Parts: sequence; structure tokens; C-alpha cells
Amino acid sequence: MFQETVTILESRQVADNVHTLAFASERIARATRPGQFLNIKPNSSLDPLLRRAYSVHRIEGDRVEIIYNIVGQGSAIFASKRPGDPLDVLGPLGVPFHYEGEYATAVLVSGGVGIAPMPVLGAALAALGKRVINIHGARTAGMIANDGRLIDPRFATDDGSLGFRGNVVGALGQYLEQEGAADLRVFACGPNRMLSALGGFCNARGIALEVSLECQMACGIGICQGCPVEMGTGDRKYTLVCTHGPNYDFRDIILDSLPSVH
Amino acid sequence: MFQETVTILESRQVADNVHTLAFASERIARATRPGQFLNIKPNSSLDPLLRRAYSVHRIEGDRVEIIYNIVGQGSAIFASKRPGDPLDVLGPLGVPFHYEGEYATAVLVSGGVGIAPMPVLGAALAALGKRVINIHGARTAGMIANDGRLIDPRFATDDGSLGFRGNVVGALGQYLEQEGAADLRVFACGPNRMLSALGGFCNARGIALEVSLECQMACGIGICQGCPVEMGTGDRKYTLVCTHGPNYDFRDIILDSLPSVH
Amino acid sequence: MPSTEITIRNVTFKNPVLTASGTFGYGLECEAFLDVSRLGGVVTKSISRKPRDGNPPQRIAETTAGMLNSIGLANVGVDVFLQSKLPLLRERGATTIVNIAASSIEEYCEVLEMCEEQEGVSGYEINVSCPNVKDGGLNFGTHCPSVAQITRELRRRTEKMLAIKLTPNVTSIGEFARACEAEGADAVSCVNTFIGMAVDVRTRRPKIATITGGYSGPAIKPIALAKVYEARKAVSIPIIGIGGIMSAEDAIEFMIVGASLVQVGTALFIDPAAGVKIAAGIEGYLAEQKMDSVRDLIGSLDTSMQPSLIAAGWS
Amino acid sequence: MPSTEITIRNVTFKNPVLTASGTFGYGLECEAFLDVSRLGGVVTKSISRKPRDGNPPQRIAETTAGMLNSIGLANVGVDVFLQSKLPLLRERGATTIVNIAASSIEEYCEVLEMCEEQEGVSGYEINVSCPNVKDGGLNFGTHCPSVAQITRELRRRTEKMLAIKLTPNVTSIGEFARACEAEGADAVSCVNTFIGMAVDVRTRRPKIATITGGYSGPAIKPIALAKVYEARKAVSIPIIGIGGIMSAEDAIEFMIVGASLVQVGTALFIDPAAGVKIAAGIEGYLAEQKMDSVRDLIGSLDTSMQPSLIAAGWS
Ligand SMILES: Cc1cc2nc3c(=O)[nH]c(=O)nc-3n(C[C@H](O)[C@H](O)[C@H](O)COP(=O)(O)OP(=O)(O)OC[C@H]3O[C@@H](n4cnc5c(N)ncnc54)[C@H](O)[C@@H]3O)c2cc1C
Ligand SMILES: Cc1cc2nc3c(=O)[nH]c(=O)nc-3n(C[C@H](O)[C@H](O)[C@H](O)COP(=O)(O)OP(=O)(O)OC[C@H]3O[C@@H](n4cnc5c(N)ncnc54)[C@H](O)[C@@H]3O)c2cc1C
Ligand SMILES: Cc1cc2nc3c(=O)[nH]c(=O)nc-3n(C[C@H](O)[C@H](O)[C@H](O)COP(=O)(O)O)c2cc1C
Ligand SMILES: Cc1cc2nc3c(=O)[nH]c(=O)nc-3n(C[C@H](O)[C@H](O)[C@H](O)COP(=O)(O)O)c2cc1C
Ligand code: FES
Ligand code: FES
Repeated sequence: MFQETVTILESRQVADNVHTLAFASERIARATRPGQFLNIKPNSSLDPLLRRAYSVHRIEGDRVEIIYNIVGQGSAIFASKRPGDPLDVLGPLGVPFHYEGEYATAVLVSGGVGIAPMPVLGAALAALGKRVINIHGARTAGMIANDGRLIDPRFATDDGSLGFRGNVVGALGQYLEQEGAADLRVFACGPNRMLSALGGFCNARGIALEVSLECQMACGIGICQGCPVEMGTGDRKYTLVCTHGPNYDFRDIILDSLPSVH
Repeated sequence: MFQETVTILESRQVADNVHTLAFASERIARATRPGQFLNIKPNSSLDPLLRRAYSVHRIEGDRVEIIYNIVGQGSAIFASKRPGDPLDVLGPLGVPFHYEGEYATAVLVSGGVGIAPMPVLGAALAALGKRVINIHGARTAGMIANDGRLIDPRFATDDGSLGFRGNVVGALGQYLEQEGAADLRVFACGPNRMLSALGGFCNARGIALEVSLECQMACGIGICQGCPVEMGTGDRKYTLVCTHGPNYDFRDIILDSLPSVH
Repeated sequence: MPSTEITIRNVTFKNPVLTASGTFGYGLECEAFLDVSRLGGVVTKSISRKPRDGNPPQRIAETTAGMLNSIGLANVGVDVFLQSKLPLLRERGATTIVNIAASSIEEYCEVLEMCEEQEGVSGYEINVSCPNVKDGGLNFGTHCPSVAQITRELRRRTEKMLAIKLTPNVTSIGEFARACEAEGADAVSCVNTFIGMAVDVRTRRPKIATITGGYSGPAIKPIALAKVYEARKAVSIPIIGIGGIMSAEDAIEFMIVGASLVQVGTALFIDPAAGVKIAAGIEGYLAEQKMDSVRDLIGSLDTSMQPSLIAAGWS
Repeated sequence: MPSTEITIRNVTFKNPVLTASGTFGYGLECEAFLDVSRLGGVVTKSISRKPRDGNPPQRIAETTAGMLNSIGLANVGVDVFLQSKLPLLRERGATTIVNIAASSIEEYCEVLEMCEEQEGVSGYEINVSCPNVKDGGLNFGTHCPSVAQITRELRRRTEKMLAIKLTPNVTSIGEFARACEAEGADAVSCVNTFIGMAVDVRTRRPKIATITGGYSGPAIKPIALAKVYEARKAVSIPIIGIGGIMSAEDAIEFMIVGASLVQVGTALFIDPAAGVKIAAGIEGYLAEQKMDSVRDLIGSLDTSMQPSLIAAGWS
């Protein structure tokens, strides 16, 4: 965990309402594990006040990249940044994906900017010798930031403009029909509604599923108690998404306890 | 009076801690009279909340320019603007300098960014056929934004690095010694301390003095009652700097009733 | 087109957005920016029996997302107001609510009675946050029996809409709202400014001359909303929501929580046309949400809990 | 080098900046960012007799220059605190103030007595803004006799520094401060959070699960400062200033107005090392102002008026 004022290297739009921001930080690049996130201050004003949480999307040498949607005040400010601007970043935060262990194939399922943690996770899995598949969904092809670097990608769009017509759960079903579900783990990130549907699908088939959650945070480092999600197992009632998560075995948490964010 | 979102044409530093910002607005350029000011929103955030008041420094065709010091949050934001950025401007505001009438010579005395209203005033006076002299003071030569376009300028610096060594009151005294005080009016803008000293000097010699005041404002348009200065004459106790001023005959107001700003 | 009209007693406001007292002058200063007849209404600067100079400078200070003021009720007095401001407001088609300030109950009554005879006064808003000179400068507004008495005396004297403007600087605004309702007020305005302060650390002096002043602007909005919510639970007369409204969304929050009308104050210093823009924004929201009338918005807060909260035994 | 030490009762704080309860966990979560021994002190999350799960989500909402929270006093309970948190705080050299929350006077006493026997507890801060379960959930903190009684009972049980943390949601915080002083409190902490609210206009639901919540952050600073000023005029025991402190300047404002110590809360969510940075900033200010000791800052507000104000007959 570092708090660092970094310098922006790149800031651009990569698809409909999808933007990326890249900056240089040797320490953050080196320390970040798959599925961890950064807490970034939009600017030095007190409005907006709090940092915004973003998964680390790519790491290349010292270059760290995030990918995001403009949904409100903070993200609109990020989109107005230009190379050379300073950025106040705190991270890496959270518990990484639990991706080690004995299994052959990892299916990385993402919806929208839920794609964010997948490149770093995919690279780590590949390094472990796993077979990696990406299933990425969006409303239309125009909203997909496909830079050709996702490992073995399959796409799903609501309107069929790219790949499978339908959602990622349907696309996963199709994949499993073709390739079977043996010795496989699913890692997922996306809107709660998607995770919920995916959870139902995987639970019914006994497929291990790890989800990366989003919820509003004040601190991101465990000092405010602001980010609880209810636990499905264990004796504590709540787990804090920022420090115990955001990556959970789907069966360990009660997703519906989270109010919907965007 | 217009509220307009204009586009920035130029934004640069012109001397030590002196910056200018130029934008295009046909309506504001056409409507502005000497000594009027603009009320400008630093950005769309609610911190800072209020607009900032700036005198119109130059008008060239549709191009309107202000000149300013960085003193706090708002002015620092202005200095970060780049050509093409939007700017929310309200104006022109205030009662112009009372510069018409029968007299031969106008001496324009300014300290620091008090220089702001002088080019527009000088041009209007010249158009009326007055003789125009500028006496401009600053701490050191490096703080003077001399673009060679002030009419008949004489400079005063505290350290003597340019022109007269001393303040503008001393420089005015020197000028009067050489050229006499007959048929002359002084127009002044600068820190309250300077205006106060100048007022004492002119009163003692019976020289007409018009001052352009600064005081904190919330609205700039007469709806908050936030900007009173005590009156030295008349039956009302206070006058509102934003709508009755900021330009006053020195004898009409009690300058000391204003708390010091920067 | 959804209906945006709201009626309180015998006044129909064409939309729920009024300009707040003391933040829009006499409603005549901003003609360059808007047509006042397009506002729901104009609440005047507080009017007192005699003209008041107001406090010495410094009267305002900017703070984070808010501001302090100590204007000191500077106003032209009721005579000048009725003579030279009200006729112009009427001419321009403004729905005018006269805000009255006074230092004694008699003075409140006198000012109101002078307005009663005039055309163009739609109703009154009573600013009870003034020092009671008789009781040694104690604030009327934080003393519930005083507020009740002022309401009673004024109610006896007018058939026009009578709203009492409450101060938020009390433990229970609901108690004050109930007293106003009991004495026949048609509405309560929530809220006036909060007591606030700022210090210049270089000079170690208060930033405004009166040491403490009235705090307004977006920074107070969450507290003001909670006060409206408290008042809503306490009374059934209409509430006029005030405090930090900068946008249509802000105004809608107040209405959802229970306000029938809203007032826009500090926002006008940044954008004098904010009131008209907010009214348009509310209309847009109603259309988008397919609501027939702005009245459906009032008190529409959904406090049914998410299933898991109920399951969690929390309510 | 100017002295930055402040002593209250028998505790010497090496500088006047503490972390506020509930905004710095148990003081152990931020080791990557700062050395807690460099803080004036650490005030723990409110500790209750039994562990508390806290409220269901949504617990926080961001607002303009502030935030709402309804954490619901989630904490590990006094047993776990004493066993596994306090020893680590002691090891790290933190000056630890235990903040206690309870739903009955007995529970306050019990938690305090359990802490009394422990090494590493420098003093207590009592959070009286908890629902009194016996009196049907009524808030202790807005009921002056309850606050007095809690202070009295706890004072009898400890020789350690005892500060009572007051809620700002009352008409007169001075009255509460006086009650604490009369019952032997060593200090009052001003202020806890304000009652606030925010609504999601799309769903028309409250943004936090408990409908209203605690409002904190820079937006409350001017009101908190005015509360400290009111308390300062009411009592002569030390005041701990809290509310929206984001910078050394903010902290200095509180001290000028009359606070002996300050606490930094919401700021830590943006910069966990804010407390240490603010302490350094205060030291820099003292040097710049050529002041020998931070104590000279306390209550140094200059309320002598500018000459013209006095001439104007205004005071
Ligand atoms: C662990 C984690 C990782 C995330 N990774 C990404 C990512 O890689 N790319 C991406 O686009 N988004 C990501 N998000 C969501 C992102 O944090 C929000 O989109 C962002 O905070 C919105 O800020 P805003 O000011 O633009 O929106 P506003 O709606 O103006 O924000 C208002 C407040 O709500 C919070 N908020 C709003 N939406 C969300 C949300 N979905 N999740 C959490 N807080 C929210 C904001 O932080 C802010 O405090 C992540 C969230 C979490 C918790
Ligand atoms: C009629 C008028 C004309 C002006 N013309 C110029 C000009 O041409 N060039 C220039 O550099 N400055 C000018 N000023 C001063 C300018 O308005 C302030 O420097 C500016 O508002 C500072 O804003 P800030 O956010 O950088 O400072 P901060 O100190 O952060 O501002 C805090 C608050 O104080 C107010 N404030 C601070 N200093 C002043 C001041 N000197 N006068 C009024 N309000 C102040 C700000 O508006 C803001 O509300 C003028 C002021 C007035 C009233
Ligand atoms: C500069 C200023 C002057 C005010 N004058 C009055 C007044 O004369 N009478 C009154 O009842 N309220 C007065 N108020 C309070 C406002 O009407 C309103 O209640 C308050 O500002 C909160 O709303 P806002 O946050 O939208 O400004 C004044 C507020 C400000 C900022
Ligand atoms: C998330 C959060 C949790 C808090 N929990 C507690 C608490 O457990 N006990 C307490 O006395 N105060 C609690 N507070 C109040 C703070 O200690 C402080 O009084 C308040 O936030 C104002 O200071 P600030 O504006 O600097 O945050 C909490 C505040 C926040 C924001
Ligand atoms: S966001 Fe503060 S504890 Fe998780
Ligand atoms: S600044 Fe509002 S009246 Fe002058």
C-alpha cells in the first residue's frame, strides 16, 4: 500500500463511454496482484471529496492502467486529464483473486468495465500454466474495448453486434456445452445483476465461482466500516469489501445484501 | 449583463505571479465600459463555490482579457486553464469610471494587478482627446507585466529595479513637480493601503481622485447585500461596491471601513 | 405535459421553485437574466418596519461549498418596499411572498397589516430568526412559545397564506413546526441559515464582522433535508424546503422527502437564473418518470427496505 | 522549535492532533502510511460491551464536500479490543483514548471499569450519541440530565482523563458543556456528526439504509467551529475540536476559537496520514508566527473590532 502522486502517461477513450488512464509508478506496478484495486482522488478539490476505486487493468513495466466508464462527477474529471497531469493514487488495495490451486482451466467472465481486472488476472494464470478463456459481454460491439490482447476472447452482445447474441451467462453455457465443465474455475466481474445470474448458473452446476464485487467505499483501507456485504458462511455477519474483498468465493457472500450501485 | 459560457483563447503567465486569460465574447466585448468587471466561475465544482471578480483588462475586437495574481484556490484554477477550455462568465458588472467631463490630463495610477482596468480606461480617455499618463508600481521589475502598450507609462518599484524607487504616491509627486497639477484627474486601482495613501496625498492637494475598489463579493449583481462600504457623504450609510461601485470619487467613501483583503 | 402547479391556501404557484429571502434582492435586480413571472414565486428580502442599514463589513465569507453571511437584515423598510418595489413586482407578474422580520411581536403585526391593504402580496413568510429586542436580544426562533405567539397574532390578522420560516439551530424542529401548525400557519419554511463561523488564521480574526454568521449553500443540504424530513413527520401542513439547492435534483430530493415548494438561495449568487432552470429541470424529471403532477413527488420517499434488510431484522 | 505539547489532566499529548473515533479503525490499519506514535493520540472506534455487527448496507453516501454514515457502531466489543487491539497500540507508542458507546449507564460504567485495569489506556472519550435502550431509543446526547448523569457516574470510577463527546444536534451545546464541566469532566469533544440525509432521485430511496445518518467532512466545519466557540464561552475546561478538519489551517482555526486539541476524521479516508501532516503544519505555522507554544494559540481569537465598526456603534 502506497500513497503516491503519479504522473499521467496516457488518457483516452477506447470505446463508447469506455476510457483508460495510464500512469507511471514502479512501486504500484510491482506490488499489484490480480484483482487488486486503486483508490484515486479525482482532483484536489473537496467536491468531489472521496477517492474512487478502480481495478488495475494492465501493468506493463512501470506503466499501470485503469479502464473506466464515466458515470458521474469523479469519472468525468478523470476523463478530462491529460498526459503530464498529476494523480493522487492510493494502493494496491484489497485481497487478490484466489487463483492459485489445482485446476486446469480458468474462465474469466466480465461484463462492461468488469473487464478491468481480467488482463492482469489472465497473465498471472497463464504464468501458472492454466488454460485461460475470456468471455466478455457488453450491450453492443461499440462498447467493447477490444485491443486484441485479451487471452482467447469470446464476446457476447445483447444485440448480437459481436459474438454471441445474449448475455455472458448464455455465452458461458454455450462454451461449457462445447468444452465441458471439468476442472474449471470461473472468475467474474461486472454488474451485480450479472454476478447474481452467473452465481445461480454456477451454483446449479457445482462450478467454482469467484466474484469481484463493487460497492461504495469511503476509505478503501478498512478504517471506516462503510463497505459491508453480508456473509453467507462463517460466524461474522458482515465482511468489509475493501479489506476482506473485493474478491470472494460466490458462496461466501450474500450478493443481494448490497444495494445496487449504477 | 450577460451570463455566457465562453471559450478560452489564451492563458499564460506574463510576469512574476501575473497571469492573463483571454476569451472570445462579442457581447461582453461590446458592452464593457472602462472600469467594469466580470464575475467568473473557476470551474463547475461546488468547491470553490462562488464566482471571482476581475476587471476587464483589454478588449480587442471580440477578444476580452483579464490579468490576475494567483492568491488562492480560484485563481490557481484559472491559471491551469488552456485554450479551448470553457469559462462561465457573468458581466460586465458595476458602474464604469466617471471619466467624462472637462479636464485636460488623466493620470492613471495602479499598483500590482491594479493595472487591470487601465488599458481600457486609457483607450477611452484617449478617444475623448485627454492626455493620458500611466504610473504603475510594483515591488520589483519582475512583477510588472509591461507589454509596451500602456499609454505613456512611468514605473515605480520598491527596490528601484525599474523606474522610480519607491511607491506610486512618490512617483505621482515627482510627476506633479515636473508637470504641475492643473486641470488633472487621477484614476487609481490597487491595494487598499495604496489607495489610502494616494487619497491622503490627493485630498491634501485638492486633486480629484477616483478609485476602483476591491472587496469580497458573493453575487456581484446587488442581490446579496454582501459588499458594503461606508459612505462619507449622502444619507445612506452604506453603498454596495458591486452595483454602486466599484469606482468611486475617493471622498464619497470611507475606505477604512473595508476589512483588508489579501 | 406534467402539471407543476402547487396550491397552498389560496395561492397557486405555477411551479414549486421560489427564490429565497435575502438572496434575490427585491426580485427586480436580475431582469437581464430571467423573467420573474416564470418562477414559482419570489420571496422578498426580509422587510422591517423601518429601513435598516445592516451590519458593517465584512458581511460575507466563502467556505467549502458554502458561505457565511451577516447582512444584518439590511432592507429599505416597509414604506419604500410597498411604494417602489412591490408595484414593479406586480407589473412583472411575480407571485410575491413578503418576508417579514421584526424585533417585537407588535412590529411583525404592524408590517403585516401595512401589506394587507396592498395589491400584489400573495402571502407572507415570517422570519423568526431575529433578535427579540424586548427580551434582550434573545432569538425568537429558538423559543417555541414565541414562535407560537407570533403565528397566532399574525394568523388573526390575515387570510393570506402565512408561512413561518424556522431556524434549524434547534434540537427538534418538529416541535416548532407543530406549534406553527397548531396556531394556524399554512406552511413552515425549513430552513433558515445555520450558525457558522470562519477564522482568518493570519490575523486570527473572525472572517465576518459579527464573529458568527448564517451558513448557507450546498454544504448544508444534507442537514436541511433531514430537518424537512423531521418536520414532515411532525406536521401535515405543507413544508417549504430550503437549504443548499443548486440543481433540479437537489430540489427533487427535498420534494421526495416532503416539501411542497422549495426555495433557491445561495445558488442565485452563482447563477441568478437558477430558479427558472431548476423549475424546468423538475418538469423534465416528471416527464422522464412519467409522473402526471409534481404533487405526486411530495413525500414520495420509499422507505420500504431492501429484502435483505428486513431479513436482517433491521427496520 | 515551538512546543506542541498539550496536557489535559495527567495526559500529555505530544501534539494537538488526534484521530477521531470511527475514522481510523483501531489505529492499526494504516501502518503503511504513518507511525501512530507521531500522532497526538488515537481515539478508538466506539467500543461497546459486546461486539456489534453494525447496520446493514448502504452505510455511507458521499455528498457535496461531506459524507453521511450509518455504521451503527460496528465494533469488536471491549473483550477483543483489550485482548488483541490495545496491546498493539501500546507497542507502537500510541497515546490511546478509548471511546466508549453504550445503551445504558450501566454499560458505560462496565466498559470503563474493564479498561481501568489495563495498561495503555490514557483516557476516555464518551460517545453519548447512542440510543438509550431503556428510554425507548431516545438519544442520550440530546438530553442534558442524561449526559450529566453519565459524566457523574464515570467520573466516580476513574482518575484518567475523561472527555465527553457532545452531539451538535442541540439548540445550545453550551448547556451540555456546562453540565459536563459541573460533573467533573476533564474536557468536552465538540462535535460528533450532524443528522443528515440524502435521497437517490432515481429510486426515491434514502441513500443510506437508516434513512438519516451522521454527516461529517469539510461541509460541517463552519458549524462545528461555531459550536466550539459557543462551548468555549460556556466552560473553562479544555475543548477538543472536531468537524471537517482537512488541513493544518482548519485545525488552527479550531484552536484559535478555543480548542486545546483537535481530531481529524473524514480527512483520513482521503489521506490516512492526514493527522501527522496536520501536526507538522501546525508546527510550521507556530514557527512562522514566531509563537513559542501551541498553547498560545488556544482561544487567541481577536474579536477587537476594526476602528470603523466601533465608530459605527456596532459591537
Ligand atoms: C473495488 C472496486 C473496483 C472498481 N473498479 C472499477 C473499474 O475498474 N472501472 C470502473 O469503471 N469502475 C470501477 N469501479 C466503480 C467505480 O469506483 C465507480 O464507477 C466510481 O467510483 C464512480 O465515481 P463517479 O464520481 O464518477 O460517480 P458518482 O455517481 O458521481 O459517485 C458518487 C459516489 O458514489 C460512488 N460510486 C458510484 N458508483 C459506484 C460503483 N459502481 N462502485 C463503487 N462506488 C461507486 C463514488 O465512488 C462516489 O463516492 C470499482 C469499484 C470498486 C468498489
Ligand atoms: C471589482 C473587483 C475587481 C477585481 N479585479 C481584479 C483583477 O483585475 N485582477 C486580480 O488579480 N484581482 C482582481 N480582483 C480580486 C480578485 O477578485 C481576487 O483576487 C480573487 O477573487 C481571489 O480568488 P481566489 O479564489 O484565488 O482567492 P481565495 O483567497 O481562495 O478566495 C477566497 C474568497 O475570497 C475572495 N477574495 C479573495 N481575495 C479577494 C480580493 N482581493 N477581492 C475580492 N474578493 C477576494 C474570493 O472571491 C473568494 O470568495 C478584483 C476584485 C473585485 C471586487
Ligand atoms: C446573503 C443572505 C441573506 C439572507 N437574508 C435573509 C433574510 O433577509 N431573511 C430570511 O428569512 N432569510 C435570509 N437568508 C436565508 C435564505 O433565505 C435561506 O434560508 C438560506 O440561505 C438557505 O438556503 P440556501 O442554502 O439555498 O442559500 C439569507 C441568506 C443569505 C445567504
Ligand atoms: C464513518 C464514521 C464513523 C464514525 N464512528 C464514530 C464512532 O464510532 N464514535 C464516535 O464517537 N464518533 C464516530 N464518528 C464521528 C467522528 O469521530 C467525528 O466526530 C465526525 O466525523 C466529525 O469529524 P470529521 O468531519 O473530521 O469527520 C464517525 C464518523 C464517521 C465519518
Ligand atoms: S471502505 Fe472504509 S472500511 Fe471499507
Ligand atoms: S456582492 Fe452581492 S450585493 Fe454586492
